Amino acid sequence: MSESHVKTLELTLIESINLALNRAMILHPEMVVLGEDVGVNGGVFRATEGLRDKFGLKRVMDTPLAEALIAGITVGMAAQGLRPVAEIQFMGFIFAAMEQLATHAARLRNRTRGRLSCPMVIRAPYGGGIHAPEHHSESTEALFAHIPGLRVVIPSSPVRAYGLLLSAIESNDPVIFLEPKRIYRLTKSNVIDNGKSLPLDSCFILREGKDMTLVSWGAMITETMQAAKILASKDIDCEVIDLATISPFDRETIVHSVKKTGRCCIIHEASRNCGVGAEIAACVSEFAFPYLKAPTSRICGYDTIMPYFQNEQDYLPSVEKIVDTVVASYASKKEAAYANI
Amino acid sequence: MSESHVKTLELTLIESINLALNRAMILHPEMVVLGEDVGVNGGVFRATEGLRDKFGLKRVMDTPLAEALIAGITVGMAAQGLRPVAEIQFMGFIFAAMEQLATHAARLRNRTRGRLSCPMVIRAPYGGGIHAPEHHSESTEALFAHIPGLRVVIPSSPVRAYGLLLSAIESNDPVIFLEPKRIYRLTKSNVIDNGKSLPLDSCFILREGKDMTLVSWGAMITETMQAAKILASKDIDCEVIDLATISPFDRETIVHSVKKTGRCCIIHEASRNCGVGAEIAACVSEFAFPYLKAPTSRICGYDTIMPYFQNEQDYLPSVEKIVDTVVASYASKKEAAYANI
Amino acid sequence: MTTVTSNSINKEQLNFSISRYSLLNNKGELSEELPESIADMKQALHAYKTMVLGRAFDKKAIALQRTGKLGTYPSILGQEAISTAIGVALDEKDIFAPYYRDLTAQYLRGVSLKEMLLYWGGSEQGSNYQNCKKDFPVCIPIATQLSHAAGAAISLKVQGIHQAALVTCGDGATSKGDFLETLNLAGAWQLPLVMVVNNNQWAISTPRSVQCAAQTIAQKAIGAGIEGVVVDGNDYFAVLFAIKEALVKAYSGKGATLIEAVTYRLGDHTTADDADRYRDPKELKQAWKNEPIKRLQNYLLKHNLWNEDKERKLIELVASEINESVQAYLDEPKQGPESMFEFLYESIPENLYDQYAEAKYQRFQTEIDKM
Amino acid sequence: MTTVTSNSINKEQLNFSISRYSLLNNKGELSEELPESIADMKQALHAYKTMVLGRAFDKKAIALQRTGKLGTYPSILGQEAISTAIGVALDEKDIFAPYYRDLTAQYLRGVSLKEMLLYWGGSEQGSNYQNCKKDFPVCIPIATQLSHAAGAAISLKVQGIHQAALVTCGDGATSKGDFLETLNLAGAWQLPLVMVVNNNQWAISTPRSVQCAAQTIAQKAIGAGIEGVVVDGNDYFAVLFAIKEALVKAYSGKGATLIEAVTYRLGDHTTADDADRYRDPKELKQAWKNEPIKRLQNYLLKHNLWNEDKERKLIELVASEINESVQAYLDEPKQGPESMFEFLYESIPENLYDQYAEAKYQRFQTEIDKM
Ligand SMILES: Cc1ncc(C[n+]2csc(CCOP(=O)(O)OP(=O)(O)O)c2C)c(N)n1
Ligand SMILES: Cc1ncc(C[n+]2csc(CCOP(=O)(O)OP(=O)(O)O)c2C)c(N)n1
Ligand SMILES: [Mg+2]
Ligand SMILES: [Mg+2]
Repeated sequence: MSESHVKTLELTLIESINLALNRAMILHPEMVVLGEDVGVNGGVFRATEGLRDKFGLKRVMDTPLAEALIAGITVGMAAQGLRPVAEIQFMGFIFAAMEQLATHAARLRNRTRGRLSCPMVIRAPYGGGIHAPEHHSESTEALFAHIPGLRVVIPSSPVRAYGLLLSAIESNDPVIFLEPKRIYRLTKSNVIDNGKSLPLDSCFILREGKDMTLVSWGAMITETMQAAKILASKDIDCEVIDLATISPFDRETIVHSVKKTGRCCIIHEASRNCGVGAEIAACVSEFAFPYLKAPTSRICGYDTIMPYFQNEQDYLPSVEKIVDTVVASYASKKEAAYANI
Repeated sequence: MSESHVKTLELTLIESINLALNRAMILHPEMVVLGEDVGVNGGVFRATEGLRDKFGLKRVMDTPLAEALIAGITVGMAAQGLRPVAEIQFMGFIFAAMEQLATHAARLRNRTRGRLSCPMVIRAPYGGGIHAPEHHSESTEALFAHIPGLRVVIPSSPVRAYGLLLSAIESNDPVIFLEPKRIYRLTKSNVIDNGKSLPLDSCFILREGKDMTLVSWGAMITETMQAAKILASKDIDCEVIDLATISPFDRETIVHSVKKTGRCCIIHEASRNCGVGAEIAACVSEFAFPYLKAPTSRICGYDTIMPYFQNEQDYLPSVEKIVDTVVASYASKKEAAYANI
Repeated sequence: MTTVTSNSINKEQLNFSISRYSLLNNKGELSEELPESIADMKQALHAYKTMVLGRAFDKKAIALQRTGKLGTYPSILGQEAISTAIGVALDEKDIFAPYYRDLTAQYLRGVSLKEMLLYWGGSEQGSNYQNCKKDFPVCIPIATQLSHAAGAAISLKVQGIHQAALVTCGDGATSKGDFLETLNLAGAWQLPLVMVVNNNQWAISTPRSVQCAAQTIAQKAIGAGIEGVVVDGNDYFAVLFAIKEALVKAYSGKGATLIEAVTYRLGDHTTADDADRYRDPKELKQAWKNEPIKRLQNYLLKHNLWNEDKERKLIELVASEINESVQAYLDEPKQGPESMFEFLYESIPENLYDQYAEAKYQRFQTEIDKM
Repeated sequence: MTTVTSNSINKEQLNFSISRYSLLNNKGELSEELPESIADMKQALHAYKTMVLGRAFDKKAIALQRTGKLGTYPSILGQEAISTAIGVALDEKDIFAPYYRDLTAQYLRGVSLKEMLLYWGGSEQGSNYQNCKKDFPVCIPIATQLSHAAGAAISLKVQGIHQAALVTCGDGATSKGDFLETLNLAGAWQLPLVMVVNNNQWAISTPRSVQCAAQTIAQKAIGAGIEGVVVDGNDYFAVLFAIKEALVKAYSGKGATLIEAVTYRLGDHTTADDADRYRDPKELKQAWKNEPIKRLQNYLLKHNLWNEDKERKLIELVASEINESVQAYLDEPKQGPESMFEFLYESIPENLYDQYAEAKYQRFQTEIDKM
């Protein structure tokens, strides 16, 4: 693309998703978009708005209401020359697609020793905070992260959404691309429509710091950054890492950071038990143990069902909770341990 | 039951499952059994053998081939006065049932504020090592452990299989009961058919020790116990804990043990990334940090797809690997850390 | 089974059929006399009143949503006859598994308007029905309620109870595996189950034609070996008749029925939707002509069972019942954070105690702040 | 559409049909002349030979399993005609999505016996087909292959390629949501897709009657608005004709077909099964009378296209091909542990390097030990 055609636009996260889809449709003639209501309606969040008019019926397909089918035909198309990008309307409805994703999307390459593969993306809005009915506020990224063969990616800003969605589409591996709907329209930032993708094996250091490593992703990056600011005013200098590629993840950068700060705190919206935070905490303990000055803590959604919206704020980790936990963790001394060694 | 009727039998794990099902059918007239081939055929592993003859067509139902349906009708039956125990033929085929399990079984009680509930059990053989075709060797307990509202239980001996299955059936919560098929017929032990259930919130200390806590479950308990024996001969005295109730789990006993030994190693067959081992490692780090003399290590299946059976032994953690890891971990000094504190 | 020649070889034809009918036209005229089973005029009047109430509540709910006092709400506009007929037809001891456009059926089953407001207002308390304790709550994951109803029907059968389970879903739902798995089981096990499809022509923006190439949805019953029926879903009497027949069949152990009730969604999919983006306004205008309430009203007027005066009074009564319910809903205190833990398991597992305590403390903090 | 009176009100009947046919009886006699499209006798001979090979391979595979040289294996005994007709009918450029009883179709597509042995012998190498690179591998999770084939058909349609996708499954598979979701889509999108059901009367121990109350499986097509056909699955010519018609229809953009091929599973479900536990031996004995190979042989003998001498030679040739393949399979070295990582992602992610290295080291250790 000639540089003169590159436009810079001030966009929300959802608009940058739309922009990336547009760009990818141009770059990849084999790409198709499919899902419930993605055509004329442009998706219930408008992620696919305008695509049908621009690229036609054959490349933008409204499917029947059947998530297992959507995932299954996506696998079939991906194996046979197309590059499908399917939308699951809400992550809470992705369960019916699990069999296809776990037993086929994740495995076709391995099963055929590379003969067939699944260059496909499953996009789904995820997470709470938008006052939606039941099942519209889930964060179950850990379920997909535990399935070898899948990639799980979550952007946390318009710029990263653009670059990561492009790379997800370009990847020849199946990617579960989860969009934090709470921040779909929260802020705008400048996105350069240059078709450049971001790496799928790196996390992003959003703020450098020396006292404590905060690892988060998705919408919780907002609260995490706010907390980091407040903590700075309390003389706790936090390094904030956006995990972004949830699986496979960039262990090295995190471990490196914790080796520097000696402390780590993971913040995510999903339930704590067997969440992705557990994996990071376990890795930190395995790979940075001698450097740890305090136990790694996790600030997560409770191990409960995401409540209906009257109570969803009670469930979601707050800035205050992050600040309090970090302060407590920072104050905790390691000395207690010495006696027992 | 009068004590005079209590029989003691020498049984394999699968036989004790069958015994528990028989006993529970007698104890609970509202209990029914359903699944693919559970009737005349008695299940492909014979877990339900004889039940149909004894309890009739109405209480032992062969279903059509549809896992989502099996889970869905199980929810419906459980909500309306029955106590269904459904079999999913192999855990690799449970994915189609995920939507019903995650969005309904786990939630019906919470959703109706206790008005309706799901006293149900989903039984499934799981794990590798029996030379089976693809999808017949999965260990995906972590996926269910991450879903609040479900209970996940895994027995590792005939006696515990009997007692835990009874308690799973008696529980008014939905229980995913995973049976380690590799040890279905490995050994026999004395099972007392007294109808007594085991608690669903306790792990089992299978061996006491002072140097290192080994946490495992399911079939891997076999290798873990063998390793503990070898390690004892190398003067490393291991405490072996069978997690058994995978979620919610008995954190206290584990943390207590690690506080005593100062070291923890978790052994499981499932892939490492976001596996249940990560949760335990994270908890150990959170709750026993000052007592830790070495990083908590995890000995797991690789983060790959369970290979076809020619290579399954390459995937499964071996006794040797457990021994080597524990020895290395035991030798690792904490001193390195001091410099950085 | 006739033998005909097609292409170059002899093929035997296997024939199947479903039935279709309506009774009441837009003018309120019957095509034939009402069968006795549905000729009770007190019942018809009650149904009419319920439909009027349903529509008024619907309007109010949308208004509440627009002013931030309710969450996303799915309008039942134009589809009142189906759900009302269900509510009228069902026996108290039958088990109902509704979908999210079953306001009037649920109301007739005893779910209070306040409970419904609580539900759409984001509180789990809304599904803790006080008056129909065994009915299933509203089901959000499309089509998954069908197998619950089948489970309920199995439960009845196993326990030897001669009642039925009735379940509803939309036309879009018929594309999802659960619908067909359940249909198939209903046939194979001859379940006392009635499946009613509200075919309102749309699944959000997806028209009926995109869901399925079959002429009718009812014909899916053929593949399961059960009876399929198409009725005019804006014809209260036809729907009621179909459901009553299906229930009688179920009670007597003769198995399941699939009923397709053809109607039209006159509103947006939900308050979060804007149907103008995808729907031809002409189609909408046309559809208004067939709407069910006016039609039943015409019938009642024609038979001197109703008049303007009664209508005026009804509207007043309805308004006051709705207003009272809205007030009760708005007055209902929000549940405490600890409620997240209290219905999760039968009792709170030990390793959740610390989180539970934290949530309780959270509540305490909020209350302190309020002081 | 006729109008009949049922119960107390007038109901219009909507009628639908599917067709059923057979051509060849057990004695090898045709009920009518073979249509031109399938009258090629060279092809029929080739099909016969393939079926004989299939049955011999099947026997060998079971023997290998019994002696610990193969894993669980699903016998195709008695079902050879269906899969063979598929292999004969398909064009090289069509896309085939098989299930696990498609030995002969896969063989005709170019999958080698060695590859099949590797597959059932527990090696992923068995699905790395050298000769039909776009075909899907055998699919284990029941019915999930159907939507892959639909995806392939969409891919053909989007790319404007006038070929078809063909997919198979068993009778049990037709109860699973995927089957019906795919069938429905095939109709709605008029896909170039042929769905062939091997109705062998059993799903492990579950008889056809427990799966579904419908008279035929083919009638499930009615609910999706597509054509449904029942053929005698032990009649090679009938199956071939049905598939060829369906393919021509698909090539010309006229949509999908569901073909139910009625046969009988003469063996156990797999080598892990014991059908004596649940199957009436009389039923089995009866079913043997209809088996497909003898039937086609009778036809060929009757038309002097085959004789005892040729049969003897064929059996020898087949045995030697099978033995060679078995040897090649047994000689194939086991993959190294590191192979687990090599096809997982397009390239090995950085955070798996340590595990990959460990697996490589594991291999090294094993090789050292072998020295
Ligand atoms: C499994 C699942 N997928 C997607 C959705 C999102 N969704 C809610 S309603 C709806 C359309 C339903 O259409 P239909 O079944 O015709 O019912 P209607 O709303 O028209 O009454 C969709 C796609 C959902 N709730 N559940
Ligand atoms: C989703 C799923 N559930 C269960 C199984 C276990 N299983 C393997 S074959 C089979 C029966 C299949 O019957 P059918 O579809 O009639 O095919 P057939 O084996 O008779 O050819 C079952 C239940 C499976 N492979 N996949
Ligand atoms: Mg609809
Ligand atoms: Mg079969």
